[in-house]
Amino acid sequence: MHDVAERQLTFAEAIRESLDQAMEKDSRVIVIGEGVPDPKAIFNTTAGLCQKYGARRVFDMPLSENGLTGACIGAALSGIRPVMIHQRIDFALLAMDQLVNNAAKWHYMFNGKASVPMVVRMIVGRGWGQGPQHSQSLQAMFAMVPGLKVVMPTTAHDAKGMMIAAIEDDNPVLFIEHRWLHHVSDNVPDYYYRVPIGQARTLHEGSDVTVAAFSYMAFEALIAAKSMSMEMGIGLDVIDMRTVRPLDVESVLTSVRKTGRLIVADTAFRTGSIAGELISQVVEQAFSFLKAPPVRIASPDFPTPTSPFMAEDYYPGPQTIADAALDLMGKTKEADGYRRMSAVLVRKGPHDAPNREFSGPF
Amino acid sequence: MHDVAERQLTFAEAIRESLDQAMEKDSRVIVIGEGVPDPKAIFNTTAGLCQKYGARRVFDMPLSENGLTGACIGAALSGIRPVMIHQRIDFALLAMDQLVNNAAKWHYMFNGKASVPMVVRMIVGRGWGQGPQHSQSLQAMFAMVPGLKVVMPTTAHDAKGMMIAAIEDDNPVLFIEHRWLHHVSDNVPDYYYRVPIGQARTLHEGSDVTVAAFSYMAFEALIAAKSMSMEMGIGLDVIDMRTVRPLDVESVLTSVRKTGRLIVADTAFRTGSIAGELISQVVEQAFSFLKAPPVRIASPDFPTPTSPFMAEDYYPGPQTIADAALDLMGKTKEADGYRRMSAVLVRKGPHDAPNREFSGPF
Amino acid sequence: MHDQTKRSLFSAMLRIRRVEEALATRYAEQMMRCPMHLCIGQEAIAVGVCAALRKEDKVFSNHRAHGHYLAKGGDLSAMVAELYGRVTGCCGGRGGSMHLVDLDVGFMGATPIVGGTVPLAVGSAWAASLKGTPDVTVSFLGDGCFEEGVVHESLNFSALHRLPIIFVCENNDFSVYTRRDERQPNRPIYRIAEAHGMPAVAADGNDVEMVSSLVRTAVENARNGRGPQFLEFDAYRWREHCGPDFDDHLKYRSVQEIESGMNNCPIDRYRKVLLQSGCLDQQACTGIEAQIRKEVSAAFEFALASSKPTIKDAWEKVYA
Amino acid sequence: MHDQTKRSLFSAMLRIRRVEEALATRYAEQMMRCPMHLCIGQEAIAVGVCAALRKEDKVFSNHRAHGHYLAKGGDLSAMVAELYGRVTGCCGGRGGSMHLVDLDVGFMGATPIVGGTVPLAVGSAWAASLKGTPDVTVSFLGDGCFEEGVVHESLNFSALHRLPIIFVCENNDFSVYTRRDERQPNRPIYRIAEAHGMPAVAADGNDVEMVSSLVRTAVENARNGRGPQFLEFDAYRWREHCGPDFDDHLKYRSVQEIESGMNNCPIDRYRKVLLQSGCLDQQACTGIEAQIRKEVSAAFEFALASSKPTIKDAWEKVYA
Ligand SMILES: Cc1ncc(C[n+]2csc(CCOP(=O)(O)OP(=O)(O)O)c2C)c(N)n1
Ligand SMILES: Cc1ncc(C[n+]2csc(CCOP(=O)(O)OP(=O)(O)O)c2C)c(N)n1
Ligand SMILES: [Mg+2]
Ligand SMILES: [Mg+2]
Repeated sequence: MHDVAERQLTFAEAIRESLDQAMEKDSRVIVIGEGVPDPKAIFNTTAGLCQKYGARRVFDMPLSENGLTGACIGAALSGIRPVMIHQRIDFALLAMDQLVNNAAKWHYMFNGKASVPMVVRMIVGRGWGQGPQHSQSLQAMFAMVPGLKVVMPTTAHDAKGMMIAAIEDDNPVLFIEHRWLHHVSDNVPDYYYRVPIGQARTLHEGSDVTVAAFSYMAFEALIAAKSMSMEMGIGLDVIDMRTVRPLDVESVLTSVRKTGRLIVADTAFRTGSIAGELISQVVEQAFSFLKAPPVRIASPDFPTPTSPFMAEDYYPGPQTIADAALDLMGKTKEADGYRRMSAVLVRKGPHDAPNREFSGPF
Repeated sequence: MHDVAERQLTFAEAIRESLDQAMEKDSRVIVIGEGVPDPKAIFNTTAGLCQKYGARRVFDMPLSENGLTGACIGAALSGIRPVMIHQRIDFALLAMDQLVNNAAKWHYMFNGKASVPMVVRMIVGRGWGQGPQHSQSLQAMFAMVPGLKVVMPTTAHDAKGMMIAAIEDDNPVLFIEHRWLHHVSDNVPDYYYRVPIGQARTLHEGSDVTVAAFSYMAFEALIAAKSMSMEMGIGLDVIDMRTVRPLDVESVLTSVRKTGRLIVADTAFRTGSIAGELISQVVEQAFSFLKAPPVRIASPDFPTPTSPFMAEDYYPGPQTIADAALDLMGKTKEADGYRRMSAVLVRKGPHDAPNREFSGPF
Repeated sequence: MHDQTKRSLFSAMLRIRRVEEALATRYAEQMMRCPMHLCIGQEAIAVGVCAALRKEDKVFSNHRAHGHYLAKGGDLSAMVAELYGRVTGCCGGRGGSMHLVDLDVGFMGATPIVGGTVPLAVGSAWAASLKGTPDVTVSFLGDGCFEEGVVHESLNFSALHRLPIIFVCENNDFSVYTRRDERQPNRPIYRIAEAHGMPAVAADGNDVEMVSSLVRTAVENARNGRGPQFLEFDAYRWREHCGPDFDDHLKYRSVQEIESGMNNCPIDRYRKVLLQSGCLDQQACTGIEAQIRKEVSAAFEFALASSKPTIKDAWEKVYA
Repeated sequence: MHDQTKRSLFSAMLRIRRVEEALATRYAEQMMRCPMHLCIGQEAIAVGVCAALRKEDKVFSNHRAHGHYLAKGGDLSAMVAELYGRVTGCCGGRGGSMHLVDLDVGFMGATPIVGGTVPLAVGSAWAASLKGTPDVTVSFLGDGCFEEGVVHESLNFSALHRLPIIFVCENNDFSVYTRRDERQPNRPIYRIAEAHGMPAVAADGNDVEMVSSLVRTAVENARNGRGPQFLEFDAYRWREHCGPDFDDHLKYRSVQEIESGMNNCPIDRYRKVLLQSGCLDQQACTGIEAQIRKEVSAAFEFALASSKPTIKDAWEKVYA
């Protein structure tokens, strides 16, 4: 699908390799975060870095999210290129002031005299009772801020390439990782490469319905697309958005001009999600191509409950996407192949742990 | 237009009166914020309260936005009803953690056993070089959080009634005030009354184009509507949204079903604004009624520059709204009355100080 | 201290230990599907503190909440049911281990954002002072909290307004796997509180009587308008940061360290003292164990027999 | 201290005073359309501190930045042009008074969120330590900052890593119109820094030589790997918190207090000392005044002759 490379890495391994190669290439790159050099090494994404690059470049960090974000900004202004890590994106709420008031605006406020080349990795939790304070998908909150870039790669290939692009970028880039993608593997070249920020990518081609999806929802959409195509002969055009700011609306428009139908699938709470923003932009620009109102698929508008019995039906999945696509096409559940498809889509493992049935490659 | 009452108060006076009456009525209500009892009294909106209710109920506050938000939450859990004030909404970024992780979720997380009845007043700055860190319109950032309510009244009448409703509400209510509305007056009854949270209100009736507007943009839309109607015979249906969460989509849908054309005018940065959310919801539900793609009017996607020469064309105004409405109707600037209307709409005073030409009542 | 008081300090600690051991054992069944932070080894602080409180006094806690909840009198069955995600759980299943509450006994809530409940505790004390009630509030906080700005803001505000609050720092020297000296400069924690203008004491958190008597004084001070009080207690976390197991294999702390931590077991120490003084005998010990065992299995039975919520329940109570 | 050094301390203070007086006078013309916080009365701190720094050393400042900027060697014309919102302003007009920058002289930036630049200064010192350069960083912060959690986080991190930073607290007892005793408990500010594990000193901020010599020692310590240093200086803000005027009429502070504050004028005091010691005579004084006057009017002329940006410029440089 992309660079020919037979090597398979998981998303987590790809992240680790990207950090390793970026640190090797550029001695200004440092990595800091709570637990970075500890035995669990941020879900193994920082394993070995401290041993290799030393404690002066690979840091643990006090529990001071706002202060350390500020310190990273100050270091970035002074020629360092920090990669900061939050094990849960929810902790970054403590750092909103520094991210929004300083990181996003410094370059602008000071007329371009200085810039803030830093990456903030933020991991979105899910499953096993993460609960209300440990599983929010806050991308829209950051993506509304001019001056920030926000990426959410889905594949291991993109995780590596976008991490490298993010580290090389002279702006603050928020790098949001969905925890349930960490184990998914893909072809990942072993060399140093970039995947540009701001470009979506088609994961599955089809001419019936456009599914523009973010992060883990792109993974779910791909599963839906494969089954729909196989069992029902329906073609989903699955666009992995990859970047949340700037949004690659152009790619979605191109697809919508072909299909006339749009689903946007996001990992966040429905209201105020970036899905709404994307739908709005598409409608503003391709109104006349739409055969039906666009559909948004997202989490319901309440905090994530901990109990597995409540969380079970909390997250939309491939079936939700497939059903929405059928709806958009005016088809019913009586349609040919629907039962077969649903039988394939049904989750076999526990609903609150990552799906191991499909674990790549893309 | 509403309750018959000849008395005129400014928005700022109406806020003051609402606090006064709420404190009088309910001894659990307290007011706290940086500068609350100082000689400037938060743009005079807290004047005299400390004298009347004493230093045990009307507080100054250390510069500790997150900590004091937490303290207010804790007090609210314990039977106090705090009204907390930030002179600039930008400072509330420091309190995102407490607002999002605790205030918004406490009632939910603990299965409804406790609730957080608090109001957070946050003032949006504009003009006179407020600059990048003192003039953000962050409503969408809060409005995307389930568990929070967010209001943005436009008229003095609603400011009072919604403040009272907010104080009586058992949930955390963020009360966002646009600084440039503070001097605008309206008929404000002298008694204690509520304006319900979550209901929009029509400020001007028309059947050509729906303008759903937030806060100061509703004020601007009203000016546009009056001139358009007078000079061009074009009817704008101006809906003052009043509440940002929950959005009163129903009122907008009703209007759009009549006009078939929608403008959403917001005070925020364009991308990720609540305007996008509203457009998306309207499209999802009233697609077939729309004669043209909806239009969003908002601030450009860069921080607010300080220099008056740059800020001059930063903010959209009545002319922007009128032009968009014409566009939607397929009319050009050659249309009858356009020049007369534009002549009326042209700002006479300095662009970076509030418009004193129209100062109410609504 | 009365013998009866001593015995209840002892059995309260033992009860927490046995509850958590049972949780640890049954966690492997994967029916308690939520992160869980055990306080095994740190029981003396929870028990010593809560023994000095009245039922009306308030407690706020954090991710490591079981001990605080139980010591304050929280309903055991509702806690176990909460871990099993059942409707009878103290949060109806919405919270799991990291979110406990029992308002009937003044346990106001526990949440896992580090430092997150500290200002809420201050607000609770503030409310008491505004309302003129005699209640004090306790904020349990780990050594990690002193890196979070909000905690300093909380100390400042409570000292400024002389609020009736007692901050209880459980210093177990770790935040997850990171030792304190990688997160904080070499200075005592209690000095921070002192600098914020409140009396502060540091002591051994494995001595339940000492904990309790220091807290008793602090509570008296706080209740009598002498403002916030600060107590720092050393402690040792025996098991992994999060989860039911021991974690020697991770090697972030030495076996010697773990052993010496466990040798300082607050329960064993106190049992020995009480046996020696005759306040307790072997038979009484057996009785207490049996009694706890019964209570614990009843709680698990209750939990497992309770009904399961559905997504329908989850739609409720977003707003009050 | 050399006579020449003394004279430059004096004229640096006087220059800041005269610049700000000119700003205050011309502010009424409403052509500087941005909020402005004058440091009149507090000049000794800015000057004393920056005199102890090298050009390569870094400074971060806050909303009350004019003095820091000028003392560090910031370009006067670019500052005045910035207040007039012109393209030649140090931020091209994007910032106004509350956002100053002059990277050529190590003035890294000033912004108005209270405490907002403090962690950035720490990051700058961290960078120096990572890169192995000998630069130190100064963070200017007001008494209000000690209520902001992020400042404590900054103190903690810099002490932990022994970073080459000097925190300079300008304690003018006020945040806007609120006195410190309504915001902080009754305890000295420098003790907070001490508790965070760094040497801390409090002294009179109206004595420019004392300021400078204390800072000189602190800089030497910081530069030589002895970690962060903390200095608290008393000061008095003469004029209103924000804006060009005096504010006696607001009555939040007594006329006596204002008078005694003004009687302690760091410039008058120092002039007297220098005249007495013969380091300065009346003629030299006049010469300095004249020189400053010339420079100031040139700066205003430059600003007013500079071209005005437009919205087109505003679209640029959102991203690097
Ligand atoms: C704001 C925030 N940052 C990080 C975390 C992740 N985290 C959970 S518990 C914990 C350790 C806290 O250490 P301490 O306060 O000493 O409590 P202990 O676990 O030792 O009882 C951390 C870092 C969190 N929950 N919240
Ligand atoms: C986070 C934040 N809260 C509040 C304000 C409003 N504000 C601007 S300056 C100021 C006073 C700060 O006092 P201090 O730090 O002592 O500096 P001083 O003005 O006395 O020089 C305040 C409260 C702000 N700019 N930022
Ligand atoms: Mg700890
Ligand atoms: Mg001050």
